[in-house]
Amino acid sequence: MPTTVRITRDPLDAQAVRALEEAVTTRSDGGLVTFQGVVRDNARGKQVRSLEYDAYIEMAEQQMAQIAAEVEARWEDSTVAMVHRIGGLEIGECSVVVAVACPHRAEAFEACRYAIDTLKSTVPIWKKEIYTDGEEWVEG
Amino acid sequence: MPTTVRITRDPLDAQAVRALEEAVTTRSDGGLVTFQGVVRDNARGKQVRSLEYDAYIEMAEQQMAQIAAEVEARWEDSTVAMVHRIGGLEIGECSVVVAVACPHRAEAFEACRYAIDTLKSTVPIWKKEIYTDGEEWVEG
Amino acid sequence: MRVHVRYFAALREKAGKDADELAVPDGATVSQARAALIERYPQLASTLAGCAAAVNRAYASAETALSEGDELVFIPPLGGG
Amino acid sequence: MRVHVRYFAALREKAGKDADELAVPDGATVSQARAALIERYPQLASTLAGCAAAVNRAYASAETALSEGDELVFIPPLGGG
Repeated sequence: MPTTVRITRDPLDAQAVRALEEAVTTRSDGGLVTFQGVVRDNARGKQVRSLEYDAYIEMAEQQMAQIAAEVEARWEDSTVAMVHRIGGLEIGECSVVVAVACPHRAEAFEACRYAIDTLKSTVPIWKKEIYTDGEEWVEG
Repeated sequence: MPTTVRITRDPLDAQAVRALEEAVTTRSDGGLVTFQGVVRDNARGKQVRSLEYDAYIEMAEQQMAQIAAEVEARWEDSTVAMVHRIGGLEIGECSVVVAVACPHRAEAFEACRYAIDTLKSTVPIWKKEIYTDGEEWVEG
Repeated sequence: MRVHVRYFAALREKAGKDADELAVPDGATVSQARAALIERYPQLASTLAGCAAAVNRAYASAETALSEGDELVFIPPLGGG
Repeated sequence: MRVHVRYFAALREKAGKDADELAVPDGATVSQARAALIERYPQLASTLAGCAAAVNRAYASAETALSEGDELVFIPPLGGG
């Protein structure tokens, strides 16, 4: 199970997402669940113009590898890839991809959900929302 | 919300999946969950060489539209696309794609899971497993 | 009256065709049509025993009364996904 | 002894730099290092109040004792995803 975890400054475009999906899917997998975080045009009632992500890259990648290992131990025969983008992102761009393949779909959904939830609550990545009239580092 | 539901004989390749993802994602969506069913090389302890799917196309598309409408009513601001392939499929090929975009990720996971579960239990599509030494129409 | 029967999956293979016109008494139910079909194609009996039914593209119970020209489909256990 | 401090997100902007060397007494804890940092950069106080800490790339409690050359990072509320 070739686990891919990475912080990147490159766009998470269709090819990047596809490459992760292919990396996790083996011949015995029947279900592939992919989560993509997308930059929304609003948050907490404010119009968002763009986002900027920062990360403590070395620790973030270590934490992500730990999450992937935990997922692959907990959901038998699951394979996980996760990549988070940092730098400036426009509305509609993808900030994070978590792809999980499993023999059966129920596990793939659960494992993918667990991976992104745990990433959000433990991986040192930060987000600044840029509004038309200011900017703010925000939680969540 | 432009709902896409379709039975197709064309491969559900990377471009097809991407087109569905783009069709469901709006500027106010923050989470996109995509489920892809993949042809596995084994089932019930048997080696599977390939699959053949059949569908009662007119009814299947009607049922899928109904599921999509139900999902979009139940999860506010969700948008759903689902396409199921029929005909002969090789190991590793994609049989079904369900893409759901929502403002927040929890809803996207739940809605996508509900859509594929309901598709499997209500949409008139059938699967024949082809083994090295025979073939069988199977449930599930 | 006549109803239009379409076959899918295992039923299509066992019937050796995609569709049929089936003559049934006026007001016949899905259940009576199923019996008429088994009479004509005994080889479908075991498969039909495990089938649901759809009339005009909507699931229908065994007691549903058919009308002239209805599209009747017996639905083997599903395998989509 | 000296520890290596790195700044991210709001702390980087308020400190106006990416990293620092911070002198602390031998055996100082994360909590003592935080106090030393606030003394040097009062403008970080409010942000540091809401921060977790990591030592050598692993989360650490306020009581964790530091060693010469450790990498110390204060972690503002997370925003990944």
